[in-house]
Amino acid sequence: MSGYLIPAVDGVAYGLLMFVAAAGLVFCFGVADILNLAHGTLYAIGAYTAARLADGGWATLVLALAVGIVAAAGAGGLLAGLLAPVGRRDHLTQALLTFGVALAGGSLLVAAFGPENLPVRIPAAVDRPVSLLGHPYAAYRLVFILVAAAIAGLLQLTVTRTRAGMLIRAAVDDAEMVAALGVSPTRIRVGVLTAAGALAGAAGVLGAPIIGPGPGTADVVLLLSLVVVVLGGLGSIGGTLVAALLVGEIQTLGVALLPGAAPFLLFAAMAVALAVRARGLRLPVPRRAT
Amino acid sequence: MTVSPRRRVLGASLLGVILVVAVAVPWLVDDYTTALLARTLVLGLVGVSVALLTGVAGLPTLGQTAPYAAGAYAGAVLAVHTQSVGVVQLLAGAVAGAALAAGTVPLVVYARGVVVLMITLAIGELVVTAAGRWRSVTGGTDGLAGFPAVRPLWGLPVLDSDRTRYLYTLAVVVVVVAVVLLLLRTRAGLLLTAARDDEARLRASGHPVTAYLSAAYLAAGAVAGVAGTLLVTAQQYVSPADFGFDTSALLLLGVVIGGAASIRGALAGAVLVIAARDWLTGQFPGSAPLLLGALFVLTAYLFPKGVGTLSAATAGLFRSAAGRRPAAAPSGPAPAYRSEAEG
Amino acid sequence: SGCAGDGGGTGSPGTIKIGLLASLSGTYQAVGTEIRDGFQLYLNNHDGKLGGHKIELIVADEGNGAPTAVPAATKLIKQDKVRALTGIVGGGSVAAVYPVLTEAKIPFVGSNGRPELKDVSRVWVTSYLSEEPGAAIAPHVRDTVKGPVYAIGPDYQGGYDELRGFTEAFAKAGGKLANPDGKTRWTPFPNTTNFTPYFAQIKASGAAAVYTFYAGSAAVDFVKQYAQSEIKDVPLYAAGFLTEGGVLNAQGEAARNIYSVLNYSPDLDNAANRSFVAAWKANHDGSPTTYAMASYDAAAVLDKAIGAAGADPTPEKINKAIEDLGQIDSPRGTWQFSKTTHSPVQKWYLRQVRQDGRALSNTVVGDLATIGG
Amino acid sequence: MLRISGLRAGYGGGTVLHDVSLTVPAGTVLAVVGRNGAGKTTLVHSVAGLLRPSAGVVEVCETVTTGQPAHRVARAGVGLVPQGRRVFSRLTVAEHLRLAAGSRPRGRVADAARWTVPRVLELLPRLSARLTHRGNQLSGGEQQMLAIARALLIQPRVLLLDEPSEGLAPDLAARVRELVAGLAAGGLTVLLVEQHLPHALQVADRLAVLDYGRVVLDAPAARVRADPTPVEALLSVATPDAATTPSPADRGDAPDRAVHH
Amino acid sequence: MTTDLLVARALTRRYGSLTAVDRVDLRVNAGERHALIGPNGAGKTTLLDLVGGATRPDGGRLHLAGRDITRLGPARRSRLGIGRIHQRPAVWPSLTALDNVIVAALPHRRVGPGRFHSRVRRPCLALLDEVGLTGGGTEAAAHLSHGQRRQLELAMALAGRPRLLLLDEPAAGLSAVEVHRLVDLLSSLPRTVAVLLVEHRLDLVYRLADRVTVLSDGRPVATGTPDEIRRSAAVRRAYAEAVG
Ligand SMILES: Nc1ncnc2c1ncn2[C@@H]1O[C@H](COP(=O)(O)OP(=O)(O)OP(=O)(O)O)[C@@H](O)[C@H]1O
Ligand SMILES: Nc1ncnc2c1ncn2[C@@H]1O[C@H](COP(=O)(O)OP(=O)(O)OP(=O)(O)O)[C@@H](O)[C@H]1O
Ligand SMILES: [Mg+2]
Ligand SMILES: [Mg+2]
Repeated sequence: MSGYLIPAVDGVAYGLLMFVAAAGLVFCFGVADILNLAHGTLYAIGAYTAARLADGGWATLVLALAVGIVAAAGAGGLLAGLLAPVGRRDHLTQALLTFGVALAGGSLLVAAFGPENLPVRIPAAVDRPVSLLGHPYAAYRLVFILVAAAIAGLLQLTVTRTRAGMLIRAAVDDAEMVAALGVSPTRIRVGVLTAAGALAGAAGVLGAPIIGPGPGTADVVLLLSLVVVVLGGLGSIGGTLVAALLVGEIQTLGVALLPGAAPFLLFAAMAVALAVRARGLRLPVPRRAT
Repeated sequence: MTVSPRRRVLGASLLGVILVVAVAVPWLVDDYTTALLARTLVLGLVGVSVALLTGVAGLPTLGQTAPYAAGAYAGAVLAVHTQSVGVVQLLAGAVAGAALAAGTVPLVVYARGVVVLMITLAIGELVVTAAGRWRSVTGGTDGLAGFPAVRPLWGLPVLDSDRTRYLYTLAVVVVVVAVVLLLLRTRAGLLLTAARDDEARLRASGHPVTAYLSAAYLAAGAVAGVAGTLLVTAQQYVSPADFGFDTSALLLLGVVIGGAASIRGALAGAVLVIAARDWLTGQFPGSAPLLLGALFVLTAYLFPKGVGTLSAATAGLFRSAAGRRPAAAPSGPAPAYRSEAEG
Repeated sequence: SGCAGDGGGTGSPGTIKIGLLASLSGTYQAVGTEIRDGFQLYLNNHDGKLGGHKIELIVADEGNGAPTAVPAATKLIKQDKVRALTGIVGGGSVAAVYPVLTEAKIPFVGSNGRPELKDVSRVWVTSYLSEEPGAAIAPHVRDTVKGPVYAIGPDYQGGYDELRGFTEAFAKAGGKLANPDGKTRWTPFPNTTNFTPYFAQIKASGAAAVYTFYAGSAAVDFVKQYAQSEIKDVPLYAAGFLTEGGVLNAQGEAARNIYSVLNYSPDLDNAANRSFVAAWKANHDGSPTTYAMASYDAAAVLDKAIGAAGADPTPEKINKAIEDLGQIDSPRGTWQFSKTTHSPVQKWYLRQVRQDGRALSNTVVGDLATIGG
Repeated sequence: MLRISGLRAGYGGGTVLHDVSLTVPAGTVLAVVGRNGAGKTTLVHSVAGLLRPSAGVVEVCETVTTGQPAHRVARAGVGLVPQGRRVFSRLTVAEHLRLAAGSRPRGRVADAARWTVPRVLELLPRLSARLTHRGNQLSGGEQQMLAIARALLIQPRVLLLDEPSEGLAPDLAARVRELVAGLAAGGLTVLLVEQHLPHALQVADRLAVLDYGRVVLDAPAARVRADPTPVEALLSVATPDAATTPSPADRGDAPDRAVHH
Repeated sequence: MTTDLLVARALTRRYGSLTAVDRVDLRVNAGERHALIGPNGAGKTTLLDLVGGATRPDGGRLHLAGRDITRLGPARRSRLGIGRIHQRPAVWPSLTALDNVIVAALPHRRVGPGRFHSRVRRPCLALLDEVGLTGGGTEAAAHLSHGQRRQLELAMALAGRPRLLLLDEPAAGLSAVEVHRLVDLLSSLPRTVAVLLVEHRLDLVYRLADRVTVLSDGRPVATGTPDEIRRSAAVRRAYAEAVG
């Protein structure tokens, strides 16, 4: 029994890490409905920053966090600039553009930082195992319990309570009518992508010790984030948190319980969960054209 | 459905020219290019099946690699063990692709938009994983090679050169695409377009929409299956890497670039993207991703029309997945759908 | 003879085209660049000549695997009309390129991947067969570890081969696996980024040591997580790639003390290696890896073979000459091609990650068996 | 005030509006009537900046707004109640109101004339019972009320109303007409699209008839009220070169049957 | 009893704590013109949704010509003869107007390919004419104005040759001529078609309807002939309350 304890706890920590990694995508895709396939690349910017700047001290970690956030936010803003001149703003066009940026940006990052996985040094205080109910457990992973809670709370508040949050949701429904209220939809989009970049950059810096910078980082982060965001029901932050925890447990506890099925677990669970939910929504005919 | 006769004549003659050039190509270029083109055509055919779902039926897919793989392995197994006749292999591929689609229909047809994208992605990944582990049939991740040469029909000579393999591929692709186009000119195309536009309205008019979507999904599966079998012939080798996520992503983007609620656009787009990737990899070793990425960004600007046609049509569906109303056309007000799904 | 232009393409008289295919983008870019640089280093050290002929090296990008490798190889063979092909990181890519090679009857002197193939008459590799590292270290593990050993590896062909080599030889040597069902535990590849659930299983199995094979970022994740897990004190044995090249740098402290088996280590004490390492360090940061070394050797093989193939080295003649090569003097020590598998019969070394000056590095701590073929 | 001169606009190459010139002085209501597809919505959208006209000038309170994006036009003081409501489906009624009330248009509004959320809710009490409903959970009429409330709360100086009474119950529609008249009396400039001629005449100071994208009549409402026949004729008789909407077969007895009740 | 086409018994639909349609009993006879009026938010559209199958009831039963259709989906109901236009016109924007009508007609007219032109296409063109959209219907529906879309949807509903036509505010947004045409069209419908009409233009309601049901807060407060309804104090109260 206790053999499953550590995986179960780890599932939580890993799930929260994924939520943090996905936060930027939760914001721009889930909430603001802008499909950003360069999300993983924004994360990688943060992660590379951490590899370059953090040297094992707290000060440099904070510095890395600041620089990573600014750099990724800048990249997010740039992305918004790239998206702006395109007439149609549907998901497939966004996918085309942002995927192109991700491809090109990925090679630029590799050109700048080399094709190797880079080491990331964190303060010794957290870079060690701590005893968790008698089992040694990587202390740094527990950090994500706090970070995820902070990000989830912040996002939820922003989206539901602030004027900016209302504007973002309104722009998803009808950008023209938002404009008719005197707010420029372009500015909303730039704001969203910049904020999403900042979130991704922060996640990249903090997540670097676990999902470290390397040529494959962007893809891994993007894929897991997409899974989490879509499974979370697109837009609900609570739902995304639950989805992240679910994916975390599937990847740890599920693997521990059904090791033989491990390669199939995540995607099988995802396909079935999404299909069941879609069917559940569809049968009583969800949409009504009044 | 209404095209002026003059445009029709123009279109037909353009098509004729393209066909003539396509047939003449292997005599104009070297073997490398011929082999490349054959492979590219195959992927173009998968692109057609992607467009059939994404553009026409409004089910954006990242999972057509699944029936594609099924068709490929069906063809490969036949080729290795018993059958070297092309049509038999193609038929087997079509059946295998459709069968795989049939097995996954309930997962796909109730979902919409991005959710479909993720479900099909999962299906594709599961099939690739399974293919990598089912070594006795698929040869595992190292793949299968060394197939006896194919003969298109009983009594015809075997295809043992790049040129003949290309021509065979071309012939099959042309036939399949023609069949798809003809089918879409019937009411089927009309119904799928309507389903994509507003399926609740289609239901309210008495149409069994789910059945239509299932049929489209099966048909697309069969087309991808045929393409899979062709891949075995054109490439002489299959491995799970042929059906990976990169392939699905490139095909989807190719279809987007092609601007393809139109099948022909999708074929062109997919062919373009794959050819660009292969060509760039060959010409600029190491910089291909950078250039390809830049190419994607550029096409979005240079061909807003191509990208736009499909986007306009699918935008609505993408949104309806989350119970949102379709994007408002710049002019007219669009309906504000209510949704219980959100409640 | 009258067929000078036959396989020669359009190069200037006497120039020979050689194709090198390696991952210059994507996941395996690090390995791919090492392979390219190793070959280039040999060329640079030999005036750009192999066997007395000026060489035009045409490099193509293998990308992430078969789908990109095939068109790139097809270009090298059918358009550039190279006389021999070298490189290729992935076993899957080799398998995919193989039909094109066979059709064109071009010899292939690979420097890394090597899948199972039916007919290897034109296929040579200077690296090793995937089973060999495990087979080489198994008797040693059997002798030093007091208790059962847990075998774990990635769920793809390379993983199967690597781990099979170990488990079969280990069983033959009388060893016992700690895995509950006696079978290797496979982890999904490349999707596994979190290994902690497996560590819990290893803990539960009561293993006295672990044997594994990972490469690239999975190797980084595995080692870093291992070092903070509840089995951090269980000795870890691995095929050398776990701590080879750049991954060791990324693993840092976490890799300390890991044992690995490989056919090469930069600190090997022989003349060929000293000059190879020196030349390498003149152009690159850090030490050469086994990938670079194998590619360097591939160039050496071609050098000798082209030299032996006469004034007009056709692909056919080059292939024949490789067959007759005999001993090759290499940074890893001398080795020769096996007559049956066309891969090296070579010596294997036991290495441990230890402090070397300021950095950690793989230090040879003993010789293992000479096997191969 | 609102001045439109020589306006030409259309979609994707096709021209819908031809040389439309209209002036609405501050404190008055211009009612625009015209058959389906005549171009009324196109006109409203061109003024609001949702559609870029290909020629002509739109002037709002002495500022030229032609070609400006919609949010600039809105900030210049133009409020819009669009045809088809277009409320935000994921925002609750309360959020709609807060969002609109929080926008900062240029120019000052006297406090007495200021629209506040309580004042709007007093005008449209039905909405206060639906504050927590999202836009897509409202009935058609409720959505219409919300669209009106939203436009009022940005404190417009020029109000564009595209069939604001569509879907409203009769007494509520009457109340909206009172509101419009009251707003104009308070100095607002109102452009009202209204299909139902008697209703349009109730509140309008001037009446314009749009037909096939041209202003075919622009007259003081009082004159039309005195003799509606020419307008009624215009509204039912189609021009012969009709492309999409030719004349009905039964035009003879149309007007009075259709408009009286 | 045999003339009952549609019978709703205790039909109920709740949205959270709000009961939009509250135990409504409703009978529509074959060929009857039955109007449904009431203040905004009374539940009229919800009731039409329940009849058309777009939403499922939380309680009550629904019979069409004696057959229990409570559990059937909208497609089945349509094929049983329920046609509908929506409060917000719902058309297929990327199809031409004519194709919209053809698609709406298809499930109701099974014809071989050879007869398609005469059996489907031509009647559909005629329908477009009848509702006032001419020019061959070659315009994409996306390019139609609001009112034109409403006309188009009416043609689509008629193309299904329904036994029961559900009309949700068909006159809203129509100009004077079009309203007139609509009235003519509806009065000229054969008596094999029953109509359940939701409309705020009471002049039209009184002209067209055989019977009127008044809904308020989800409850039917009165049913009767137009004359009875016009005089009813309850009706006036229901409307007055809505205005507050
Ligand atoms: N998005 C569009 N693309 C192309 N043509 C359009 C578009 N929207 C409207 N039209 C055309 O422009 C003309 C005017 O449309 P508009 O919506 O302005 O009419 P309207 O007077 O508001 O009609 P209604 O009373 O029905 O609302 C119509 O003929 C219509 O077909
Ligand atoms: N999806 C929903 N979720 C919550 N409440 C809803 C939903 N749909 C409708 N309602 C509520 O149910 C009530 C009845 O709505 P319905 O659309 O049936 O009214 P209606 O009689 O058609 O009004 P109108 O004349 O304004 O169109 C309204 O108060 C509305 O707010
Ligand atoms: Mg209009
Ligand atoms: Mg209603």
